[in-house]
Amino acid sequence: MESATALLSLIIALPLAGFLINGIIGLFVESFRTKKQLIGIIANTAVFIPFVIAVYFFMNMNAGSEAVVFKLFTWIEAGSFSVDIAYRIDQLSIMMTLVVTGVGFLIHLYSMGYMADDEGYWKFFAYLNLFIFAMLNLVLGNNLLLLFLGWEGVGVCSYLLIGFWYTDMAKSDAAKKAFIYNRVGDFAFLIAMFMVFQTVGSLNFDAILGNLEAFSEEYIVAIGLLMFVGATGKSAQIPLFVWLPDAMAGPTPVSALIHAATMVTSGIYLISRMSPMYVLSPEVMLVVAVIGALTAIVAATIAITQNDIKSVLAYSTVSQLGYMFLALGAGGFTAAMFHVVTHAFFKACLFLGSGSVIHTMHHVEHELEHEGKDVHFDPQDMRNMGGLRKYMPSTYKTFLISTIAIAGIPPLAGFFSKDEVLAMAANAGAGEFGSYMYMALWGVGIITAFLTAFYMFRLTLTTFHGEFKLGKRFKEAIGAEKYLHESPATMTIPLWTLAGAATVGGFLGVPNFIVETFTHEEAHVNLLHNWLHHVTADVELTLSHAVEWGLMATSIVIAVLGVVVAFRMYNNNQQQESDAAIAKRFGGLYDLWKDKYNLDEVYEGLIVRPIVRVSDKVLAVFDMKVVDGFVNATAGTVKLFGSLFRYVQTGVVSSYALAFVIGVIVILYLMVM
Amino acid sequence: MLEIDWFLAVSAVMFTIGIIGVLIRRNAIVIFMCVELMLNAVNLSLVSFASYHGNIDGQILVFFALAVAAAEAVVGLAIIIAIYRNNLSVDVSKINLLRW
Amino acid sequence: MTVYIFIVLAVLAIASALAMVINKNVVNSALFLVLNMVSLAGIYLLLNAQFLAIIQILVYAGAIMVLFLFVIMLLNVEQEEKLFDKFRVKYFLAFLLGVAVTGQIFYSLAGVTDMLPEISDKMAAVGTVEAVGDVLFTTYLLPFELTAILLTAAVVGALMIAQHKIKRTEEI
Amino acid sequence: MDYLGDIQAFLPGVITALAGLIVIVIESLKKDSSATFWVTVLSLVAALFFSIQSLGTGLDTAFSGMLVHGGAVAFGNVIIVVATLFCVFISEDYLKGINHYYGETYALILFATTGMMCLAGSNDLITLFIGLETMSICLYVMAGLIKDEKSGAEAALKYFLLGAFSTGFLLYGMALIYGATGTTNISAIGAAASTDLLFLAGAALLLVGFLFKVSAVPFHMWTPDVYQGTPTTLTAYFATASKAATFVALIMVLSRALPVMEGLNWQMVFSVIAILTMVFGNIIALVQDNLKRMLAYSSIAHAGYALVGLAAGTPEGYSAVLFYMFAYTIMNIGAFGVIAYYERNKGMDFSEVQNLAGLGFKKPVMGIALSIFLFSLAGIPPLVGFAGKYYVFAAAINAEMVTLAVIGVLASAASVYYYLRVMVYLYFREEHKPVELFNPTLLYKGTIIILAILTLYYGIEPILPASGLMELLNSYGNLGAVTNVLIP
Repeated sequence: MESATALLSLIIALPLAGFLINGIIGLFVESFRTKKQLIGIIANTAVFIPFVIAVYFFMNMNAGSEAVVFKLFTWIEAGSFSVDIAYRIDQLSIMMTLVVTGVGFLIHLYSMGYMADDEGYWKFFAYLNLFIFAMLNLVLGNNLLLLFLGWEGVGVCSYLLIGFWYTDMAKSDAAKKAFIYNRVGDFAFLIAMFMVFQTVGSLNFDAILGNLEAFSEEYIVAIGLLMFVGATGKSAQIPLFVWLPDAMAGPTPVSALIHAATMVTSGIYLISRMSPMYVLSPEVMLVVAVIGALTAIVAATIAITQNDIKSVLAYSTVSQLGYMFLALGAGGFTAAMFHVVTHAFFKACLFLGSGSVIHTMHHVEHELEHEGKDVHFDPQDMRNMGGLRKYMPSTYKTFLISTIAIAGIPPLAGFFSKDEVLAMAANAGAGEFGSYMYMALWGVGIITAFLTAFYMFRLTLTTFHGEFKLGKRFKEAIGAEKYLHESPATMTIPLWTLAGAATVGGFLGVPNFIVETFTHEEAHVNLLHNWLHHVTADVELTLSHAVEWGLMATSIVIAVLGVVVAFRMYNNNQQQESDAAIAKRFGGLYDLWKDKYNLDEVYEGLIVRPIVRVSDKVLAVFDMKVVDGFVNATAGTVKLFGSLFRYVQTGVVSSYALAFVIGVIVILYLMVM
Repeated sequence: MLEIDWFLAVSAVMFTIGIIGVLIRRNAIVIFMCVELMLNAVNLSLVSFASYHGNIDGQILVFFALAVAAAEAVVGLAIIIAIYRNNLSVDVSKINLLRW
Repeated sequence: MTVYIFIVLAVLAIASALAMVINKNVVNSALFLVLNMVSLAGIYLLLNAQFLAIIQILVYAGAIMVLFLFVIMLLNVEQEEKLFDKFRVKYFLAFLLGVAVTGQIFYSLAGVTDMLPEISDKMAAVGTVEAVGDVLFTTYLLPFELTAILLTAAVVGALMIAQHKIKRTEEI
Repeated sequence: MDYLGDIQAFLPGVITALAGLIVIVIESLKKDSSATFWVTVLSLVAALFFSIQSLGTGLDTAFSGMLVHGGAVAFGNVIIVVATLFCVFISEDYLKGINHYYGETYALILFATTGMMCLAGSNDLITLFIGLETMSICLYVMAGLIKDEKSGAEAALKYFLLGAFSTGFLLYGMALIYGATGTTNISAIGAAASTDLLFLAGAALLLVGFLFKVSAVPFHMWTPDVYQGTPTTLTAYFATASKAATFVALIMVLSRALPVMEGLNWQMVFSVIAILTMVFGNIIALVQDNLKRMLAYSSIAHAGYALVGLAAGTPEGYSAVLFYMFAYTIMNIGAFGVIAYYERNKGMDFSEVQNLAGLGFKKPVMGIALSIFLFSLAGIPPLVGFAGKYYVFAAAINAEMVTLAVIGVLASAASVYYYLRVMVYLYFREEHKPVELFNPTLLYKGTIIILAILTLYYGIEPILPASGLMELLNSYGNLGAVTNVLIP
């Protein structure tokens, strides 16, 4: 136990130490900043060792192991209320830890190559380590408060990293946007935490989940919904998802780590952690499922219309997160976690692959400039690419593997997890749990599966197949192919590792029924389910085998259909024609997708602009500039009040005395009357 | 014999006149005089309470209040002189550089 | 007899207070305040507080108000011409608030008569200079000494603010 | 009478008062001698030494019942002296830098400190009144230190007029309380407390006087103007030492003179005022561009958080407020100190937040220190501001005032915005034009570093299980019992 505690504190402490070392030395010693090798090694070690320790813990556990709580010290103690700095290792948290440190390490490794030419190299790695530290607090914390600290911490890191190249105005705006939308969710989470504390008097998971009968029905609904609102902020669900695509302004490894593999899944982790509470309220579960399914299809339709390679991936992430919430809402907490894991593999790989492509395109732009040609193009726009497979074979192959995986073609990882998600949705619709609403949601899920396969292959085919199109779009760029090159090994090794994981990761959760059909005995081949079912409160899968086969066949057919359609439309440089054809076919609907359902405009028009207009009018009287800089709904309103109230402060003593006397009257009234 | 109410009522009325004076006058010196009026009103209350209670604490408090009033007068008038030097006016409605 | 004296003094005090507030001329205001203080000193005598009555005239009317008048003359302050030249919401509001405060204080003063029926007999002996001096140097030693500090601070501070000196130390 | 014993009980105050007189003498003999500074520092160190020595002692009276010492008062004295000492450290350099260095300032600071200690330890309305006024009069003068500029004189005038105005109400409150109970001794008042209308009105007006001094809404209007016009390092003194002294006095009065009973509803008053203060302070702070005004509104908001602890009305709440004042003192002097440093640089008006753009990396020590102080003010763990807020809100929750605590948490969450805004300018914006920042003196820099370290240290220490500080504060917890101090 002693040594285990020490090891556990190492998991937490090493990333923090990495952050401190790189951050502090980098801040004060300028010569240190150029020692990039050293900085990279420090940062990588700070993540790799925790990964090894996590593996060690994992090896010493089995599915039946009880949760082990390591209490480092009591953080806050006041009367009956105490909060410990305590970490909890159980099946769920160790799984998340493995993902965070494992994928995190690979992305650190990748960043060494990707960020090699950046001035802020030391800052970048310091932030990355800080992020890992915060994320580990989130997944390992034994109480809601510690989880919340991690939750806030990852938010801050995400803010810092999105705005990493803060000289670019748009990027710093994106960072603010992400920050603000997340705050909305955080408020809800905070209130939920208060309600929990008010009821149980503790924030420990054991105490909360062991005392569920103490909660009244209304409280369960309220807490469930509030936590879910918190999760929609962090995990980019309707209505708070608009920040995630903008967050792609950050460096690509950041997108891979934070906005695909780890941080955005923390909402799913939270709900899985609280699953025993969620299953008590079918209404909340339905809300979660509906929001999840809606997000999935909305984001998928937007993804079809995007031309920015990272933008497609971003909407794809939102869509896949929607899948996970659909699973949560259908009672398939294991299924959701399964999808979290597989998604972490293939989406991280896709992002890193796109990073590799962008890296090369940047190089091309740079070299052209070197030649003295004044060519400016968007290195993220897939219309400028094409045919890259010849030049970047590793990137192409890994990207393709991951695309197949996300499209849900067996036997790659995405197929199994997506199939389980859809099976759970159908189960909720047909089985004892839930209502027929879920059948509709299953339908939405199937359509989304088709769209996913379609837009992912659209992306891959346009980028890697056909011929290099830059020369066609810009005369000066003819012959620029010679500058295309494969990325260095520090970047391709993580790609291959992740692609490998994306290939075999699905076997963690082979559905039991496949074996059962053949052996006619109860089978337990769904490793992940076996692993997690102690921790999460999964709904029993009651579908018959025939139905399950049917569902699986449907999703395979749908996925293959999506792939085939994409091949027919995009394989040979027909991207523009095909996009136009789709646009013609769907007419106004396509425009709606292309405009991202006008959500940004709706928010702007519904909340932001009226506030600005009203305050403009009011404040014009006082000859003051209004809401400067941070224009957003909440801060706008509050600042409006602030702007109004500040004029109470007229600067004239008499008016101060007036307020004083009013105060006297109020206090006298309160005391005497 | 007079009841204490009368003294207290005079005191309360004077106090209120002081408050109103602070609120409506714009000359800093007059505002300060109104404050002095309020202090005087309170002193009257204190003295009458002391007399009716038959102990001296109230009167002592008045004594100290007088000392404080003197000190405040010294400092206050010095500040008013400084204001006059800067603004050539003691009109508080014109002294509103610091605001919002 | 005391009742009549009280009525005269009370009317005088309130009238002079009112006059002080509504008079446009600052010098007149100050003189009305002096009148107010003198009438208060008279009321103190009615309450058997001889020491305070004398102090009131010596310190307040004699010293503090002279200082006021001195400053008023020194600054040659202009009259407040605009006072009451037209109706202002401010006046109404101030009046309303004043009424509210008075109302609340009067409300809470109700019932004091029963609690404290008449001037205590002890007062004749307590209010003298001797009695006050006695406690000032024993029981109230700390506040008394602190008052010395207070007055020192006030004088030093007043000098600092009112003195017209601008110093030049080296530029940073 | 045991004069020696009495003097010993008030030794820190006696030392500072005497030192103040010595400073005046030195100043009259030789203008601007550095001896004034050293006399001030030495006397404050001595005062600090004696205050710390009496930290563990119980509450007792001195000066024939005029004064209490020991217990929470001793802790209050420590806060006051520490605040004064740090402010003196940063003022020496700053006041010289802005060409307003007068030796008498130190005398005023020392006299004000004496007044504050008297105020914090008062056991009689008379002592309370004199202590408060000694403090206030010195502060009025200090507010007008930059007398040859309009803003300085204006700050002094506003502070003075409103201060005198509030003195009127405070004194009226004392008169009514005296009328209702027949005594001015605070313990005796507690014993004679009733729900007579007279007593209630008196208590209300007394609280008004206090609430003015701690700048609670709606008595806060003077605060931003005065803070802006006063030399920045003295603003720090205003914001911390005087507030701490007033809060300690308030705790002593509330816990001993106003027992919690049916019909004596001061807890409600504090709840209402606390909510108003937190909400208004934070909301208006959001739109301020001037750093000093922003910190002024922030200090209003912080007074609101401390009022939450008082509203709880429990021993736990009082200990929490004591700790809060300590926390607030450290981080606020630090914040004002760094801002005073930036402000003194030539080239731009660095008290506007926009002009701080890109300066964070220039003098990393100052930049990081300011970040620490602002994070702490925002209540972000593991800094002292978080611990302070936590204990205050926990006390409110334990006293079943959950709404109050929730509003407090929300308000403090909103406050993160404007603290962070400063950081965004410091680190994430490009400079407008290249400026050179001058090197602060070693003393200045050292003071800031020590304050930053204290901010970090006391963010962690009180939340450790074996926290000496919290143990000490909790031992003061029961100062609420009226019987604790004998009525002389």
